[in-house]
Amino acid sequence: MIEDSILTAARNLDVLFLFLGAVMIFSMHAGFAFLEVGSVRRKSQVNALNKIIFEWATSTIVYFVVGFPIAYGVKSFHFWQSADQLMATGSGEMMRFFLLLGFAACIPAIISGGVAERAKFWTNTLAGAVFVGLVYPFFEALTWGQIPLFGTGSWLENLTGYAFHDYAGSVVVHSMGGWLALPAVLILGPRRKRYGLDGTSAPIRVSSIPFLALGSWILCVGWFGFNVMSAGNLGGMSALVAINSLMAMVGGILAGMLISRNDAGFTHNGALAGLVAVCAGSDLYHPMAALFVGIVAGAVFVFGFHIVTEVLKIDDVLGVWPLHGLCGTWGGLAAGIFGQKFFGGMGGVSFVAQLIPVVSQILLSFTASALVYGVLKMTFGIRLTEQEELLGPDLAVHHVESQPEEAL
Amino acid sequence: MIEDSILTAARNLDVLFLFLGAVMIFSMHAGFAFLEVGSVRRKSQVNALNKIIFEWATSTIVYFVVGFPIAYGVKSFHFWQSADQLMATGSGEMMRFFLLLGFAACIPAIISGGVAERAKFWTNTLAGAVFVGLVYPFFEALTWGQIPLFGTGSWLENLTGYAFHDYAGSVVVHSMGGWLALPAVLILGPRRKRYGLDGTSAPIRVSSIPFLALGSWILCVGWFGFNVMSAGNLGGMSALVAINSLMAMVGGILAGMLISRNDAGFTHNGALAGLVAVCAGSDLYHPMAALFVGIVAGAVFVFGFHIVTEVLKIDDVLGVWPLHGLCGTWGGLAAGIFGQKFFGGMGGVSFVAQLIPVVSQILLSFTASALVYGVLKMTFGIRLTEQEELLGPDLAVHHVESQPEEAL
Amino acid sequence: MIEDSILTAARNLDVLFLFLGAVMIFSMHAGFAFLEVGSVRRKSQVNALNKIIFEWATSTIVYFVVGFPIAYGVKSFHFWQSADQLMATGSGEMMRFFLLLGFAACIPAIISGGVAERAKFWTNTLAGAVFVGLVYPFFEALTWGQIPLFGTGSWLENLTGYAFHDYAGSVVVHSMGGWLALPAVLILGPRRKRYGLDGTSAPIRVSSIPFLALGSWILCVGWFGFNVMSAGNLGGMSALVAINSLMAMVGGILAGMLISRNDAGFTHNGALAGLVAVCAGSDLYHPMAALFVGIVAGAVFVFGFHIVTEVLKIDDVLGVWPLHGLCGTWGGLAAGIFGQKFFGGMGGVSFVAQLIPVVSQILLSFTASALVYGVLKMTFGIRLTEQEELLGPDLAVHHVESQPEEAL
Amino acid sequence: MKMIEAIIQPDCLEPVKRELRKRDVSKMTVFHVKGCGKQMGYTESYRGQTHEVNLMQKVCIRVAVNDEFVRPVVDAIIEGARTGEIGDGKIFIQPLEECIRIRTGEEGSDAIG
Amino acid sequence: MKMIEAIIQPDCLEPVKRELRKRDVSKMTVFHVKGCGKQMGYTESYRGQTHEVNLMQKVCIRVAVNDEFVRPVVDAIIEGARTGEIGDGKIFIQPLEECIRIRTGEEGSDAIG
Amino acid sequence: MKMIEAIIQPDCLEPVKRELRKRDVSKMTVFHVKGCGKQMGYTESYRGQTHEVNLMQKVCIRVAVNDEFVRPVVDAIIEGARTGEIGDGKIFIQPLEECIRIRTGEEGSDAIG
Ligand SMILES: Nc1ncnc2c1ncn2[C@@H]1O[C@H](COP(=O)(O)OP(=O)(O)O)[C@@H](O)[C@H]1O
Ligand SMILES: Nc1ncnc2c1ncn2[C@@H]1O[C@H](COP(=O)(O)OP(=O)(O)O)[C@@H](O)[C@H]1O
Ligand SMILES: Nc1ncnc2c1ncn2[C@@H]1O[C@H](COP(=O)(O)OP(=O)(O)O)[C@@H](O)[C@H]1O
Repeated sequence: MIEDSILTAARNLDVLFLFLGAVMIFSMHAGFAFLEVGSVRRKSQVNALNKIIFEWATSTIVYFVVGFPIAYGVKSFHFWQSADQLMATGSGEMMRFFLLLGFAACIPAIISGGVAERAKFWTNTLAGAVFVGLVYPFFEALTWGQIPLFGTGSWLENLTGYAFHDYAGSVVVHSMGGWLALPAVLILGPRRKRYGLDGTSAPIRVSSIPFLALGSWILCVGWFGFNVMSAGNLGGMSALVAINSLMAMVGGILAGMLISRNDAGFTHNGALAGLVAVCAGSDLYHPMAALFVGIVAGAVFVFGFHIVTEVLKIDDVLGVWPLHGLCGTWGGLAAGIFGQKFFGGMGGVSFVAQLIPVVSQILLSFTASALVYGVLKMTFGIRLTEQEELLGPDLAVHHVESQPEEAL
Repeated sequence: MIEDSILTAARNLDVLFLFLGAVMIFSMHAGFAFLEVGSVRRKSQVNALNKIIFEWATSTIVYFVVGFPIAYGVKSFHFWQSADQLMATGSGEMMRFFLLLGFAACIPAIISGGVAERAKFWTNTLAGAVFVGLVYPFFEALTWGQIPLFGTGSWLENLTGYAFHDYAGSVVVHSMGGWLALPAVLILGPRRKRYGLDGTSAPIRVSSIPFLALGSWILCVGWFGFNVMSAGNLGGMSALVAINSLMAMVGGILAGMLISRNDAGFTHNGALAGLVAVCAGSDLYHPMAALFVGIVAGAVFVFGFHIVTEVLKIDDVLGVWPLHGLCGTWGGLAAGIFGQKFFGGMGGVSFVAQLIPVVSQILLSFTASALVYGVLKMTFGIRLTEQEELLGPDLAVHHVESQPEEAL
Repeated sequence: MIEDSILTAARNLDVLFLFLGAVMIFSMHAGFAFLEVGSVRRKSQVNALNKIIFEWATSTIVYFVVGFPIAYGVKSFHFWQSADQLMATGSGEMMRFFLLLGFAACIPAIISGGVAERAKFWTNTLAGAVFVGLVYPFFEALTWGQIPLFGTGSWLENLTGYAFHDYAGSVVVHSMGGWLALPAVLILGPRRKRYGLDGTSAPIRVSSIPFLALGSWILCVGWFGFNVMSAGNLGGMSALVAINSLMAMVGGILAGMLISRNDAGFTHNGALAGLVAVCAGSDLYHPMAALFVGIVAGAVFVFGFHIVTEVLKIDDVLGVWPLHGLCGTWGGLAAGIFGQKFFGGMGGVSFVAQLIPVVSQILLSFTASALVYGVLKMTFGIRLTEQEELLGPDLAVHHVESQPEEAL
Repeated sequence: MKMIEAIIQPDCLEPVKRELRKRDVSKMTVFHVKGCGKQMGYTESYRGQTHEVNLMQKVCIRVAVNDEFVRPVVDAIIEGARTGEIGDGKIFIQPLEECIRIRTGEEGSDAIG
Repeated sequence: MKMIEAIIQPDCLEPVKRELRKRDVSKMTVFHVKGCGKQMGYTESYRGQTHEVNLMQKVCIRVAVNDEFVRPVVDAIIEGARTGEIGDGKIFIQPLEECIRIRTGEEGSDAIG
Repeated sequence: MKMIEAIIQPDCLEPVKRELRKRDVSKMTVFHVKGCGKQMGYTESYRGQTHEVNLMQKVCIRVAVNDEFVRPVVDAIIEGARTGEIGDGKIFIQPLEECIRIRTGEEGSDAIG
């Protein structure tokens, strides 16, 4: 009897644990929203807000109906079961859905920052839904889910002796988000007047550092839920994950600030770069290694952003490809290096077992996005008209300015 | 011994559980504040902020001294006990007080949005205190507390076979808040120049969509504590509540956005409409039913707001009557419909057992508020002078503008 | 076996408990940032943001490498252990580090508000690092750590019969922060034109009440983690701490609002004053005593701020000395009074056992800060040039305005 | 040509625009200003420190017109902005020597409309 | 009648208002502007991209006066706004042909005060 | 002396400043305005209530110059601000009777530069 009640309590605790993680991750989406609000022009702020909240809604529906079943099958949690059946068998599973939805919904939230200020609202939402419903869950299934290609007990583990290790989604979530964004940004083209006809770069100033910083802070705080609650249950919780997340974030801040010589945008995004990179191996690293991984991520972001927007002249507004794509990729590979015992890590990883899935993911994401955005471009169109862009998406699409009272 | 330590641990866990809920609900009040900051004119922003934080303070005192005892009696928790007695017997009870205070304090926070920009600060605070101290706890006592009228083992249960089911306060908190606000808004009358003498409507533009959205996000995140921690203890926690809250919120977002054709105000308030409506039956619905309840709530809000402010010409600034009053009422009734097994729900509810308390609450709230605001109007006055309103409550009452540095 | 799994579960729960506290305290630093953003001029907003996040990063490194070992020794947690050793023995200890880092990092965050708008970025960061690495941990060691001077089983306990009681750091954290800030503010001198040559006071208007209020709300919410999770483990958690924190906060709000006649700055800082003061004895007071402690703290802040900035003509921008220094000191002493059984408290404290450490801390902090800022002034310089200050630190140091798009 | 400048209550911008449109004037430049006139100011205080503030929120409209349009524009502004209360504002008329349309380079009366 | 316009340092608005009041001038219109003059600008950079910015925050005061008030107003502004440092600003005086009080319809010198 | 005022597209401020600098004009005052001209407005709606808005974001540049500088300044503005699209804006030239440098008290043409 007492054993029973202990078991129930343990189950409840796991549900609570997942719940706290799910809510923390949900809160991060407010962070995505404000990071974008601050990083775009004032005429695109409402668009950022509406986009993030609405894509959360569409992601919920799509991931519930299609995505989650693709990734994990329909064994324990079908939505055609009645409520009492769901409660009887699927309590933990439902909460896990909520947590994992928070991951999945990052995909459109990441892309959003890249295509900001000029993408058509509805076709971009549609693209996001396709990714959350099909592309992301497919790779999720390969890594954490029901298709035994990269995860524990998979083909890769048989091949290399080690499964692909992506504890909290450097690759599955962030790298994928970034690499899905890249083709979108390329196909859309830069914002009006972002680059001159002669190729000169005319940077567009952001609207608000405080909102940008608010977004970054919300993301940083929620991220601890993202990483630590990735354990999936209280028993699996690891203090190391928390400390390593902290260290990598700190590394990203230091690098972002110092390399950019006090740039507020790079500093606050540097924190995120560190966190993106640490996800994969946060349960493996020695804290000092995590710090290093974060520092490198901060540097990757600063230089990456410069190269992307100034050298390659790709108008990735928030720098989501360097931030999530490159730092996520770096994080996936870093787990295979600094996760090794040689670097004071926990071991159980190999570089090759990281490299193969990382590269596969890049190919998959790039192709899928090129396809989806390509088709959408040819059919409905993916870009606001010149006139709409000039007016700004806030007025053109949402019929309101971000500070309506100020309008004369 | 081990059993003892397990029991202690379980008790501690319940206290932690309540604590997390209490803090999440407390944080929602920041959400109320910023929702109002964004939805009023700039000259009323400071007033919104001061009002919400100060009414939290007065609510704490009043609910501690009068309200909580009215609702739940003074058995386990008197404030004239010494600290060690409180600790010995009332640990859980104290934390429950904190959580339930968060509910109670929603009442003035809801009203605040309706009477914004023109209500006298002090008389409005006084009215709020009366509601938190007497009116709300009375209905709370009927439903969850010591007066056996609607709750488990009550007259109503004897009558209809089912107790009134209001899991997280669609009716007790939100509907009551909304219906208390309505007479206040009516008695106050519209803001200066809101409607022309000939009855034309001259909508007043809101100050800031980002602050409005920030408020909405804070509310949404905290709301998961509001609903899930309504369980009262870890053992009672239900994953279904979390998922249903999610689904209803999503339904509200979808409806708010699609019906209003991308209006940012309706979208971000739509999320809240869904959450208001789902509270009552969040532990009963099938997730798909919760989605539907949320969609309807979103629609109720959009159309309700239009009818109230444009057709009925009631200047309910934030639309708190449609948002909390109508959606709360809808939620109370919906629990009696979609909570049934027929709709895949958990059952144990009847429409009649919902209808009677819902209607009683409306009558109670409307009368109480008409009385309180009526008496206040005749005695101290409830409205700023014309000159004060023109200047704005920030300067007239709080002697400062929201951006003092900008002032010339 | 079952006992084992229970023990493991209990350990995990304690780690979770610390984690939740650590994250809540971490989130408070966003609160520090926005409180300062709102309370300075627009030309110093970016500086506030960069300062807080960067000092969090430097504090992490310094406290990890030097501070934490000074305070608690290197028994269970050395950073030269490998990750698996850390996991095996130091899981709880690592998380405790995260939580206590949140405390330590308050030191520069507090000072930041005093020296705002004119301190040199780099030397101020350096000073902060010295405090977090050496001064703070030293006093921490005396009170909670490895040097048996004030804590349980210490010289002081032998002397007076009671150990120094500072449950959540009114003295160790806040008073120290405030008293470290005072010499810095004095040595820096007031902002340009803050006081006329003839001694007239020309108050400088703050930029944004909404951001100030946002900062205050974030701090208030996180503070419940700060106080409640100071327990260190789930078993030690006390509902009384939560209620007393609530009550003192409410007291501070009431006093701040009523004494200042509706001043938004005093009201929102009053909440913080109450929370600063309650930390020390939050586990001891009767709720009504906590309310009183909070009311006094609110009053101390309002009058203290006036005296400091208007009478003594010390340009403490956010009033951190009255807020953290004076209210923290008051809190330390109040624990020795209202913690007594005579006032309905839990007892186990004496006024003398509070007074000695409180005074020692003041002497230590004041001297240390005078020394550090004195030396820095004579070497690298601690103040922006006149020209830089005129331009504002945002442009002079961080090369960007807080709303870059607005710049013409 | 004249440059007509009016300082009006923010609330009155809509009616003024409407009246102008009625008279076929649709070109104008508008911005927020603070004004100080007969209308009383107020006292501001923050953290116990008092400022006397006597600047009220106003809107400034500038319309460049050919001479024959001066009267209609002034009438339109008065029509739209007069509430009879203190603070209604002022209209200022200044000489305008030249007006050039940037897009085409047109000058003078042709450019104005 | 003249329209006097002064571009001054934001800090100097209070003293200028005080000096004007001393000379019985209390009507004015004020707004924020950015100015570029002898005063050096600064370099701004965000995410590694540099802008040269040479516009400093200034305040613009406009006072419409009858001719006999021109001197006192100019004096008041100089008194209040002169710090002797670069960036103190300029005063511009333009002709004003007509002034109308919207509330009463008064015109000319009567309307100005 | 003349006061030259130009209402231009916000995007064009940089090029205009560049052109002005080429012609040795570096003093100016700039502020945000909203303008309504040939350029179409748009419809705004919030919570179902529609406003017609026809004011577009513009920037106003004011440059006080001695007479011989009028042509170069006008040219510079046209050079920098002309895109050929509707909404490019206008230049207005008004007489300027006096200009005083606050710092030194200099008056007239000397003060302007
Ligand atoms: N002489 C003036 N010079 C500049 N602006 C003026 C002058 N007189 C009035 N104004 C502007 O007009 C606004 C309204 O003036 P006020 O005297 O309050 O209105 P009324 O004339 O209806 O009493 C003022 O706030 C100010 O901006
Ligand atoms: N010729 C001009 N045209 C327009 N505005 C001017 C002109 N000269 C100066 N200003 C305005 O006056 C402000 C102060 O001018 P500045 O030359 O810096 O001051 P000072 O004359 O004291 O050196 C400038 O920032 C600008 O706004
Ligand atoms: N008669 C006028 N009076 C005042 N401002 C004007 C006038 N005509 C144009 N403007 C200003 O110039 C801006 C551009 O005018 P617009 O007619 O749109 O450009 P274009 O002449 O190139 O078609 C307008 O938005 C307005 O601010």
